[in-house]
Amino acid sequence: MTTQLPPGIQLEKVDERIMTLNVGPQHPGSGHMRLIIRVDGDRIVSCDPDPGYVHRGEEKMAEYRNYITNIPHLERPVIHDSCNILYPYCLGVEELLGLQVPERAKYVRVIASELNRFTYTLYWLAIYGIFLGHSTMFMWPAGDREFAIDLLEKLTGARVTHAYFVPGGVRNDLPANFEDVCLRQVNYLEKRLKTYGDIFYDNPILISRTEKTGVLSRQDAIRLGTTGTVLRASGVDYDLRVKEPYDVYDELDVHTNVLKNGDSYDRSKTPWLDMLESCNIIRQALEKMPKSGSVRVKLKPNPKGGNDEVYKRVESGRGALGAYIVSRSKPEPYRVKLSVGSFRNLICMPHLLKGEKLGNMPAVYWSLNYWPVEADR
Amino acid sequence: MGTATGIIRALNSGIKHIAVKRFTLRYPEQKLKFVGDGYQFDPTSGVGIAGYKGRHMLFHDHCTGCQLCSIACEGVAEAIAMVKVPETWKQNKKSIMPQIDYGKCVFCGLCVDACPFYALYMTNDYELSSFSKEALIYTPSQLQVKPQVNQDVDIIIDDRGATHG
Amino acid sequence: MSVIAPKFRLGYFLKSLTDNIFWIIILLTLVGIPAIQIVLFYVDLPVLDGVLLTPFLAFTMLFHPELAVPLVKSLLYTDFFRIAAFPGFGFAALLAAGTIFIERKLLAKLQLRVGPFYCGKVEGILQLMGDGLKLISKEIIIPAKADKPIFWAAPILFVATAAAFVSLIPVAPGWVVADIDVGLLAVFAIIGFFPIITILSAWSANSKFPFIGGIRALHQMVSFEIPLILSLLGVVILTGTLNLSEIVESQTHYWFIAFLPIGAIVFFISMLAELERIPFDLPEAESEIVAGWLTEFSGMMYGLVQLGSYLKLYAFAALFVVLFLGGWQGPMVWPPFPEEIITEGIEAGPITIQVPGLPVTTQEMLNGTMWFTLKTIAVIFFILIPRGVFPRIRIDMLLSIGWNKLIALAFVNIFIALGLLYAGVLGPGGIL
Amino acid sequence: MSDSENSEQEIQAQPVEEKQPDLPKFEKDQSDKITTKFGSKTEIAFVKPNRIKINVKKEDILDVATFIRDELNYDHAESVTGVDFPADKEIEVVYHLGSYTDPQLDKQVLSLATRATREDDPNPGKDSTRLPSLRDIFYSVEFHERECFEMLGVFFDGHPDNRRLLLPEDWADLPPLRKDFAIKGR
Repeated sequence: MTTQLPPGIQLEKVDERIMTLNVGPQHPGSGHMRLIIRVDGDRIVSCDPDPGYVHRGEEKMAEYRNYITNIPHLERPVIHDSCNILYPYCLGVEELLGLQVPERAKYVRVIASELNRFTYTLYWLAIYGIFLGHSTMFMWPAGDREFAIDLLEKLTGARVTHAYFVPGGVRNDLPANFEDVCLRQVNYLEKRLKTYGDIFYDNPILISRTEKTGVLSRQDAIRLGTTGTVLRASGVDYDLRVKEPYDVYDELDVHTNVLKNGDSYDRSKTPWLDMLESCNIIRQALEKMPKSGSVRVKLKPNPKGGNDEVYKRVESGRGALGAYIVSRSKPEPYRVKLSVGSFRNLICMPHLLKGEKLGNMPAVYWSLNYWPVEADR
Repeated sequence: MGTATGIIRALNSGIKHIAVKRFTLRYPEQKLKFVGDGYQFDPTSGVGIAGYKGRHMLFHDHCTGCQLCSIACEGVAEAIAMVKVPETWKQNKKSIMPQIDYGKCVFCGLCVDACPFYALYMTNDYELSSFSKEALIYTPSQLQVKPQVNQDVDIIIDDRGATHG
Repeated sequence: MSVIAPKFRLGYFLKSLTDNIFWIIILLTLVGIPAIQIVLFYVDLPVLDGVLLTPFLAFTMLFHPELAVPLVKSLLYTDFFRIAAFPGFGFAALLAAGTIFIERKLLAKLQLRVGPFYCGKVEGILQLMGDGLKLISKEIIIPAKADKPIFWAAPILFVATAAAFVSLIPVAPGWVVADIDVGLLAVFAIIGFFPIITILSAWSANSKFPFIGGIRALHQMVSFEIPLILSLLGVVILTGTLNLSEIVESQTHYWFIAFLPIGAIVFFISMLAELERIPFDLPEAESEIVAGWLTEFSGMMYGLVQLGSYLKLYAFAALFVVLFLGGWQGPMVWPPFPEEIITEGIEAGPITIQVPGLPVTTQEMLNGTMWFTLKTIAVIFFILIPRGVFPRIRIDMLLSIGWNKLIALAFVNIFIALGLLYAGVLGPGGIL
Repeated sequence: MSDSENSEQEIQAQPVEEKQPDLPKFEKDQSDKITTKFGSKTEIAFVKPNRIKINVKKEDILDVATFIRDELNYDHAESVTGVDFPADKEIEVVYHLGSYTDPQLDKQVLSLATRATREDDPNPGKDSTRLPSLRDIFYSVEFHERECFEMLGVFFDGHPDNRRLLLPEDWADLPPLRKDFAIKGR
């Protein structure tokens, strides 16, 4: 009598050489997701990522909320990069409702999203450091992140869940002397970032641990549709802020950092170079920002989008983050799909970890700039 | 000899950082200063005023009991319930005012944006912990009290490093 | 009401004062004095001006200023004092405790954070006491199917071997617990014990993570013992003896680190591996196997293992100082003992106290101890820094460094030593 | 994104045959290449600055996709979205295709949409809502299609392992993103 297995669970043929390891959700070496790794001795034979432990059905819930109350809800997948995940949604809704965002609001958005790039990337770098056992590389980024968080707290009123971007602009204008405080702290943050080179990126032990591990060739990077720092580390020069400039990025000159050999070392370096680039962008935006003008367009009480759909993309901390919004002339969007960078980079995991040593698993896994909560949505 | 120079440079950078100032904010003694005294919203111009999104503050003399804040919160956290209030105000016929349950509130400030009568603002007070979930529910009379907070520490950056002073 | 101490009541203050005095007296009389009596019964007392001291006479002399010094001096040179206090366990435990605290504060400062801060009102001074009391009060949990006798014995064995290692180190001229001719060989023998004890404790805990940690510790320690021993051959070739005190004496004009830098580097790296310090701390890699072979230890067992590992750290640093940095050798900077105290005695107010038998210890001994401690603290500083600066090494890199890179360097070092010897620069017939 | 085109371009309510005269030129000839190649099989939903949407029947989506990848060198798929239309009893699956290699196509996103019939009591995998999988053409859609399968019940033929991805193993309820799967309390 064969017992009827619940759907989705199969019996596994036990092979004495291959051992199955659950680098599970609670494992100190993996985020909130499980990697079912089959190991032959020290070599990984196959890796099957099993995300979904923090799936909250964001897209289903988005269909029950109107365009404004979706804001604090849709930032939940990655709350410490909340401006960047709300950016495509706001751009899409603005195109649906035909709103003209004032010029100053666009500059404020650029500053807020670049500051958010700091908070996300420094948090990611801190975890990358502790995965490799480098406790200072956990403490320094976690400490330096406080500069960006302090600025965002002054700007948006909340440390992490800002809910600051709204269809039609931003929620409030810059506080009193925000410009020079921002300039001073961003300059100091840049000085701090430069010190990471000696202790982390030129550290021979780190280089030996991450170089030539998990090599993603240029063709594979394109074929697998990866995005963001993972793509730029494999030699593809593609940064949405330059290729498809949204808002005012065409008026700022953004330089994309591209590295060639696509191993975990380069994938750990590109976010760092991007952060150094963000410092310049913030400085330019602070200069070019029009000094006066409103930062938000007044919305009708219950705006209804037309019978239409829109797909907008933004360069977030983890790559191209797209929002596909279908509206059927009702206050609630008919369907919201967030195409997030982490989910697109997830495909690399089985591809890169096959044949890798078990000791390299944390270095390769976290170098893919993968945020489990965002991938599960 | 990349490794040797790399090791020496790393050691040198480590030792140099022993002289840099310590950056930790010693929370209970030092509290970070915020801009203004809380997030506010100006319904006429439709734009908020920058400020920290902490505990709400309700002005009983402006509130008309129109429930717009609790309708706004329905989509987000359902944290605002309208509650009978003993006082009688001429502009608040049903004399009902918002009661905020901080066990649910996510401090997004959409209720402040929704209030057309300058009645609901946010303050700098974020120390709302309590011993029971019921104590997290703030009645309108509790929300009326302006919290006095001594937050006076800011980030100081000088040549020997940044610290909270 | 006064501003400084708003709730001050004079009555309560006096009450607490008398309370404290009462308790001090009780403790002193009921516990302190009997303890000293018992010690005096066991210690073989000296013969002072013709008469063999009885414990009771010795006790009275202890508290009599003029007669105490000769007795103290005789106690100083007994073996019990050497083992328990100065060059042995007491001195090492003091330095080890200091290292634990300094490491936490240093690592914090290097990472721009504060480290222990609230314990002991001023910058966390009493943090160590706090940890100690906490560990003592915590319950010791024995895993269900653990091999109980070995599991109990492991931490005690660990501290014992660390203490044995400490006892071989010469701190000052003549001041060493066990001055044996084959000192260096005894050190290697004791170092050989550490992997066995690690495996014993890991195996007896009967759970997965400690077992993996134990195996990794075994790999690491065994593969790094060979370069450790080979790197010291250079020193032995040049000095010709294995006795640590003689090695230190032979370094009066020069230090071996000047002539055998490669040996020193190889020894330092393999020392980091033996101590499981950060670049090589695979046995307790937090992000892979929770806390390695320490996972199942709780309460005072964990405390003992921590004390043992920091004793080992002090002992290795001291060994490095003895072999490469010339132990207690150093310019005479300690001020000589003032003559007039010996002749006229000390004027304490109206009366002058004649104190025969001063000075208790010689000036060379104090100077030697000072130099030895300074050098050891410097070496400990350089052992602590890598923890804040380097990530962890992968297991296969670890073994490849251990087996081929370090052993090759150790051989190079031996050839250099032989070259120096036959060129007549150093060694028995050497010009230096 | 030039503002001039944006202002006077209005949304086409229904895919009317004659095109608006002032459609963005580059996207216009992109979509023309497809319609000339496939004629009636493909149908242009809309052409907006940097965005083209092509509706294709499920039978010939495979060769349209290979054509788009090889001739128009769109080289990767950004995302796969399932949208449930209970009104016309169909589930639309939209593939957003982008290009890294062709500098001209940097800004472009081509949405390739197909429709699968929708059943009222879905039995994921064994009922008629099936679509050919584009996994062999665009490798990146492997996990996206698995998510679309478990969220909407669209079975992708030819997909290497059509297992569940995000939802728990013992999820026996309706595929959650369908409109008739209502959230309790709403």
